[in-house]
Amino acid sequence: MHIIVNNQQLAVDKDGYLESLQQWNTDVATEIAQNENIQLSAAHWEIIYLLQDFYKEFEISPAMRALVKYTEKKLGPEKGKSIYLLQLFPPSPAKIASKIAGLPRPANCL
Amino acid sequence: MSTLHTVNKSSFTNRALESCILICRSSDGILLLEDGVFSALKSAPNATALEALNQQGIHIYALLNDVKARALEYKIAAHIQLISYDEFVSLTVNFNRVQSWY
Amino acid sequence: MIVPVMIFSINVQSPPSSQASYSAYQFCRALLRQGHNLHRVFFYQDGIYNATNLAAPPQDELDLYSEWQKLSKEHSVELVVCIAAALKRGLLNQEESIRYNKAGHNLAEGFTLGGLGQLIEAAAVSDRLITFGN
Amino acid sequence: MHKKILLISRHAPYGNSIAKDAFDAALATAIYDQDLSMLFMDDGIFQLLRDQQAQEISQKSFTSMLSALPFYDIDKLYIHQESLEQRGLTIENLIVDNATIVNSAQISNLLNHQDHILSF
Repeated sequence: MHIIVNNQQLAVDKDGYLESLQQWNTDVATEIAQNENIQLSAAHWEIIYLLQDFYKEFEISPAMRALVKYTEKKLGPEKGKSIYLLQLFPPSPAKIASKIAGLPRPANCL
Repeated sequence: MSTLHTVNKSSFTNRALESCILICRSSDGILLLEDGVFSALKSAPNATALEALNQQGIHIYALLNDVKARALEYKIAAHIQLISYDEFVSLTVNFNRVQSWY
Repeated sequence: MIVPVMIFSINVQSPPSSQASYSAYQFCRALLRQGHNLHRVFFYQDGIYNATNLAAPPQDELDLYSEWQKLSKEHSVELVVCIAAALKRGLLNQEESIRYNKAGHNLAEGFTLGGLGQLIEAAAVSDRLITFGN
Repeated sequence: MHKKILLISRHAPYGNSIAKDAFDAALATAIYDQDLSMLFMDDGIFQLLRDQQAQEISQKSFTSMLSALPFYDIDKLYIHQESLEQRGLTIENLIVDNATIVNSAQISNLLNHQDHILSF
């Protein structure tokens, strides 16, 4: 399977995760988001970059609880709530946002 | 509330039993199995420590099948009780939890 | 002495080449003989290799792979293999084989792939959780 | 049901996957809302050293991964004093400044308060 971004074919797996994470860029993120029926706004990008920071810091893709806590720490209690993240990335924020952010598919079968 | 400790490595080459002995307290028990049964030899590195624990009331067990398989039945320390798989299960019922040292 | 009936779960973290897997199997047999319940056997780390259907042990050696399957059949014991540990090591069922576009699948009948949550659930509902490691 | 679970991590990082599998199991235990404590002892202490550069051997660094524990609400962390001393280390060498240093007798007591032990 693949997605097409700027006339380039990029391989994705059956669940839409990029096969080669080095290919990630903002256009790729927009395309993956569209496949999830999400139009990326500034609020989305804030979380996407936050996820990338999380990955840089801890070398793992966060589970929901960790994402909420990390968001709370970095962006404050208003945004550090499941409901806020759910509205942006339904129905499963940690998974969907990780996919859009070009993080590895969560491996720990959680 | 006591813990059954199982150790499956030989104390001639591995320190799992040594750590186990440090943690073990009064009502606990230690079961040696697999290569852990080599630690039941009278000349094993932790033999004295095991015997001292036994004198404090900590039961030391060794799995008979593993002991026989390794030709140790008549070479192990006298205070060590030989048990079957069935008795192993009974021990895990009688103790409150199990810590596996490997 | 009255022996209470307990719910056990077993966490097998050792490959079949380690005697710890055999101990785990004998322990399961013994607890079932005594009338206890075996809620689940969870295979983690190299323990997942117990679940391959591609192993062909010599005829005069114990076929632990088949023994696990027999145990599961005779006592309807759940044999759950950690999916993340399995995928990493090349143990797949048909579904995962298709998902990752692999040449085949090799999860033996009687075993299922499941998340680590199944180990935690087993801990939550069991009176005893016993680890066999290598 | 809510159980008290102690995860004991005794193996060094990188040489094999036991330490990483223990870490994954810890995250899972926390996510499934069990009452988790974590004890590092023996060579498991080495997982906690600062400044590990595991990219040198194409692995993920435990320095980084274990720093995520607070975000999974895993905050009952224990370190075995004798293991630390045997290795010539002090808490300053380690990433977890909120961990409790416990001696062998205290560990025995810790064990006695658990429903289950996850042994790694």
